[in-house]
Amino acid sequence: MSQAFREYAAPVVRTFTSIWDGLSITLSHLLRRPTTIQYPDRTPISVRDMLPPRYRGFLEVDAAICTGCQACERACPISVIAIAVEKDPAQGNQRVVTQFDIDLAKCMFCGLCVEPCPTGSIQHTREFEGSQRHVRNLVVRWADPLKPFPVYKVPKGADHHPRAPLGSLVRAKMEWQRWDAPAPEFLPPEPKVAAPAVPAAIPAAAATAPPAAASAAPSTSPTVKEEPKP
Amino acid sequence: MTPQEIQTRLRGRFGEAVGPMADTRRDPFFTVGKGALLEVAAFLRDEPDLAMDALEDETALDWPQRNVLEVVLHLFSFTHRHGVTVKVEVDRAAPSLPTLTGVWRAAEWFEREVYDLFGVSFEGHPDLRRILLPDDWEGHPLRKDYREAGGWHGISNERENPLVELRRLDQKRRQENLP
Amino acid sequence: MEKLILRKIEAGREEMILNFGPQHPSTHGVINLLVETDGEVLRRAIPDVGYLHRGLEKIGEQVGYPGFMPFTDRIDYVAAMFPNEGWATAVERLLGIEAPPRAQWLRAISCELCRIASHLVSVGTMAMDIGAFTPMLHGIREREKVNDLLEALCGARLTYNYHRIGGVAFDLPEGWRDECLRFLDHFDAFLSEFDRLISWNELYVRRLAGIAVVSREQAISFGLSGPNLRGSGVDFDLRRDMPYGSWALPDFTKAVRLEVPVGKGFVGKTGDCFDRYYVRCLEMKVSARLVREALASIPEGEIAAKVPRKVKPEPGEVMSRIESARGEMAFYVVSDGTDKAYRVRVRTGSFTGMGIVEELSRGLMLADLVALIASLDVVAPEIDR
Amino acid sequence: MTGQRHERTPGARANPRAVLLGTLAFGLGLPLLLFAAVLVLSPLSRPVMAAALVRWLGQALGTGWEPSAWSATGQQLLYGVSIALLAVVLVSFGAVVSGMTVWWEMRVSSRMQSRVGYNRVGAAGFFQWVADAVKLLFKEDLVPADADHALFRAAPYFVLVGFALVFVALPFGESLVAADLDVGVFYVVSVTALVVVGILLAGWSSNSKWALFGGMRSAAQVISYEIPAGIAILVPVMLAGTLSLQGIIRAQGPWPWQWFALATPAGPLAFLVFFVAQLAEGNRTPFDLPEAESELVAGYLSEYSSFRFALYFLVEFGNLWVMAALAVTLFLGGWQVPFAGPEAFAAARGTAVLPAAGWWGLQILSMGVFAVKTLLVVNLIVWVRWTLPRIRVDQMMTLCWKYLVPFAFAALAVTMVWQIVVSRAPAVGDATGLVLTAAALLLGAAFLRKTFRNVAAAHDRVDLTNW
Repeated sequence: MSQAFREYAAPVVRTFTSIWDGLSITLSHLLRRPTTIQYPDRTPISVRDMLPPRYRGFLEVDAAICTGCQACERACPISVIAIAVEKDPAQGNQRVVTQFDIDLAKCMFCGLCVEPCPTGSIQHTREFEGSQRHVRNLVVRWADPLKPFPVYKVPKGADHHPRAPLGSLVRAKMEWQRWDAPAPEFLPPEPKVAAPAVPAAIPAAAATAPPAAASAAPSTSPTVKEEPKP
Repeated sequence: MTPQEIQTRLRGRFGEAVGPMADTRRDPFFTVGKGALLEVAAFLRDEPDLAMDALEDETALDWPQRNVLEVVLHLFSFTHRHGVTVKVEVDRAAPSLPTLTGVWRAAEWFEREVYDLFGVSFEGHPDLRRILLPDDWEGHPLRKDYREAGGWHGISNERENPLVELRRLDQKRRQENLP
Repeated sequence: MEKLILRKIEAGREEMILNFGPQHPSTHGVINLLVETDGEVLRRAIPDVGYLHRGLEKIGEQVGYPGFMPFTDRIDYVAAMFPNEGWATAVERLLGIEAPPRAQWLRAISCELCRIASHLVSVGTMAMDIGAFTPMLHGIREREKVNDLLEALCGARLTYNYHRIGGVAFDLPEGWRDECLRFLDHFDAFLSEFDRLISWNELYVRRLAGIAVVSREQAISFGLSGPNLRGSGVDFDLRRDMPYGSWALPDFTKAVRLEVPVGKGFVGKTGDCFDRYYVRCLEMKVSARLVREALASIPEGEIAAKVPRKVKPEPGEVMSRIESARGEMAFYVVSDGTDKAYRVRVRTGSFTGMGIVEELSRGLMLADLVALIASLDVVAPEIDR
Repeated sequence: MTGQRHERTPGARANPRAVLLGTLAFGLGLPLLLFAAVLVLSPLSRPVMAAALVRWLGQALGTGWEPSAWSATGQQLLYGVSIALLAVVLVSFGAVVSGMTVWWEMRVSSRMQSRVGYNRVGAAGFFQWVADAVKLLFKEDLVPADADHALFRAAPYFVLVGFALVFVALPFGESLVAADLDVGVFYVVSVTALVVVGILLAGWSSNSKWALFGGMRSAAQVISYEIPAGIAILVPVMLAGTLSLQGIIRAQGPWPWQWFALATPAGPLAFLVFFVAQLAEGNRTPFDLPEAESELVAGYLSEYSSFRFALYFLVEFGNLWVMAALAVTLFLGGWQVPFAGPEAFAAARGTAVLPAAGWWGLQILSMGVFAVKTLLVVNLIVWVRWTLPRIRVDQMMTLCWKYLVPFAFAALAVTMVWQIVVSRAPAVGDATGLVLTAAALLLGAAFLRKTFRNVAAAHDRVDLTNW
């Protein structure tokens, strides 16, 4: 009997004591200061300055110290960076960078491109606000194709490379561009090239691949950039 | 027991159905004949000094050159804290294998995944259907010869690459700019 | 889906079929459960996963060894440090190199912090799924503090990409150790407050005790791992029983004391939802102490080993297991001697965790199913990869 | 783009002082206006008073109106107009209280969760509820294609009517009640049951499985919990010897030891049972099973949108006031003002048909007492919601039938015995009240102490800034 009563009564007691505890904790939080930071307009300092220095925000390239080595382009696992280096006959075959584009829409802010840079030209900044109406406008262009910049020649024995204040360049670019700027008009697509033929030795693939695959051009596929393995 | 000892033990019991230890400088493994797989699995699980009570992982490897699919089993014993890697080779054209669901329940989902991504069909599996991909997906993506179909039900998986497009645009503009 | 329902259910019965997901508040990501119910009582729940399948294993065959590191973040983005560590240790074993001690320490510290962050989400969402919203936000609040620390360490709050093949990307920043210790002091107080707020709340306990009991044998057979396995009373932790990385260093294991909390039927039966839940609560406490001890004993030195510019392991294969927040995370990597992996396979705790749901769901009530999924701490990206 | 966005926001922001003043004017003004309307209209809607008012107005304006000389139709019309006015005021009061409760609940809950909560629309985000209501009004009114259209559309009105009708008998002050029904308690219990009809209809007619689950759960829950609630209500009814809500309040006194919750040994138990049952009937956590978000997505509300959804929302939060007001009426002394017994009211009223100014002052006092008590109970309900998890369907039933119903019966039996004891020895009654009150105060003090210790244990301090 007493056992049965205990089984009946014990939960009631536990319910009261535990609810008592819980209520007192929630009340104590009512009396404490909330931890929320009210982004973006009610912070004591701008959110950008509250971020730690290692924050991986928008990539920034200081063209003045870019050696055009393309190490960052190779390091990027998803081909977000496109660099084109040419020899400019007008400048005595000086190597110039005609294209240095970073597609921030696709960038995953992993930081792998920063690590191999020999001069610290490409860096993550603490900039992170850059909404654009058109996704094409999220490509940040660090080289002007009409006025390509010459590559930086590392002075012998230099271990320090003067760099513009981190973030100033990308911020200038972001502020210069209106958020609803018109998107660049791309050229009409080139006539589609036939997809590389499926190796004939493997009949299973031909059976599984639908006919649409044959005509699709793989050249602009976003993640896969290399040729299929034999 | 080390994998080598386990292999020796199995060899003593099943003879030629159990292959030799692979010559590798990394993690060792050995192969088991497809016909003996179920018996070997039950033996591995039930023998007290082996007691492989857990199927840690089951996956597959595609070797188009050898024209085989290897189904890889990673076994582990919580009793003895030892493990072993067992591989079974199946024909690439019509891959099939008896299911291990009856031995380790974890095999149910692992085998569904192998079926989904490699196309190995497991005989006797209670619920063999695609697990990660849609039911009407065509092909088995982790096979080396898999080609993307370019979309699914009219949903394209391609998008313009602005970097490429910008480069084309640049080239045109520079040509126009040239005298 | 129609086909599936028809195949699974015999004709002439009057059960109701519910699509529990893929957009449902308590499926923890995009998971669908086909639920067959008789009123409130479940006949069974059939998980239908794959909505978040991104083909990461296929990507792993195509991006090269170092380039796959940021993708591993996406395998389990609630605890991204673990796939980082798993991939790094796997490739290191494939290459036959070892990270220097300081890097190992940093890995352990970052991973244990990440384990705290991940478990905070787990226990918080558990409370939320049971209907208490406040503890969840308290958990998220503390997680944000951990994220602040990790952000200061590696620059990102969610997809850390901190570990590298052969070491880690950054050393501790200035003043970080003090920040971290301050957090840990506060965190111990938080844990006891959290326990009193929700863990031992009678209504909460009654919702979890004795629900969806996984026996020891069942847990092993279904391949459960990590806290789910330990919740069923199996005293097994890869960090202790199959040491990897820092846990294989005698200096490290001497400096820190790893306790492995095991479920023992805290309120109901061993292996019920509460055991799985409370094991996580206890693990947070252990992890906090581990971080403290590791910080106190961290050696000076390099943070990265010498790794060839082009990572090209010899042909061979490794199976590298680590103890992730969601159980055993194993990277099975096969190399064919090129700079790209021949096969990358990620075995995750959530995948096997989800595999047991159908078995356990029989006879539960609808509300228990929510508790079961939350107690298994499955995360959709980790199931689907 | 970054810079421009930042420039736009401050430009659009109004002067904070003006916002604060505007919010205060609206936030205090609107409820005060409604309270004033209730204060004026509820006594004056009686036929005699209405006639006296018209007569007084006639004298003041020199038109010489004399309602008693009017035809029967004219008199009925006068009564009808005054009642209709009062009804409009009461429903508006319900809506406004509901909206403000939403705001308050969100603010309180967010602080409990270390968040800031509403803070953008008006000072402290006060106008958020207005904004939400307006937004909901502009949403598309969706009816699922396969729903039962007529029932789907009708369901919200059942809910709304069940909610609004309670205000007929709900007192606000000494003489401030639309109709002091002799069967007040019975009436309130009956009309609140209409709400569950609406919820069940909503669940069924939506033709959604989630909604059906919610509807069924709600029906099971509300009907079950009517029983312990009903038995617990019998305790004050028996002590007061009347079913009239005003009568029950008059039977209590202004001081805590005179309240039914603390005046008898079974009082706390009956109050507790009643409170828990009310939570269940109002679908509040831990009994929010019908709309359990993590289980049923939104329960019976799943398919509703726009104004229909707003109606449910209004009733859900307006119900807080009803629940709290009932608890205050039955157990916590209602509007009883200290040092102002019935004789004080009678004396202040004077002998004229229209009461004197002092009487109106006393009415305002009684209304203030009632409103403050009710708001405190509302806060308690809110506080409980943001602390507790939800219970399961079977536990909900277990709790009702195995615990609350026996407890309620026990309270009832103890009260019966108690009444006999007190009739023999009245001193025991007073002593019990004092002892229980002292115990309640001690518990409260212990609770506060624990709360401050909790703050200290988390290495934090009391800080009420950042609103």
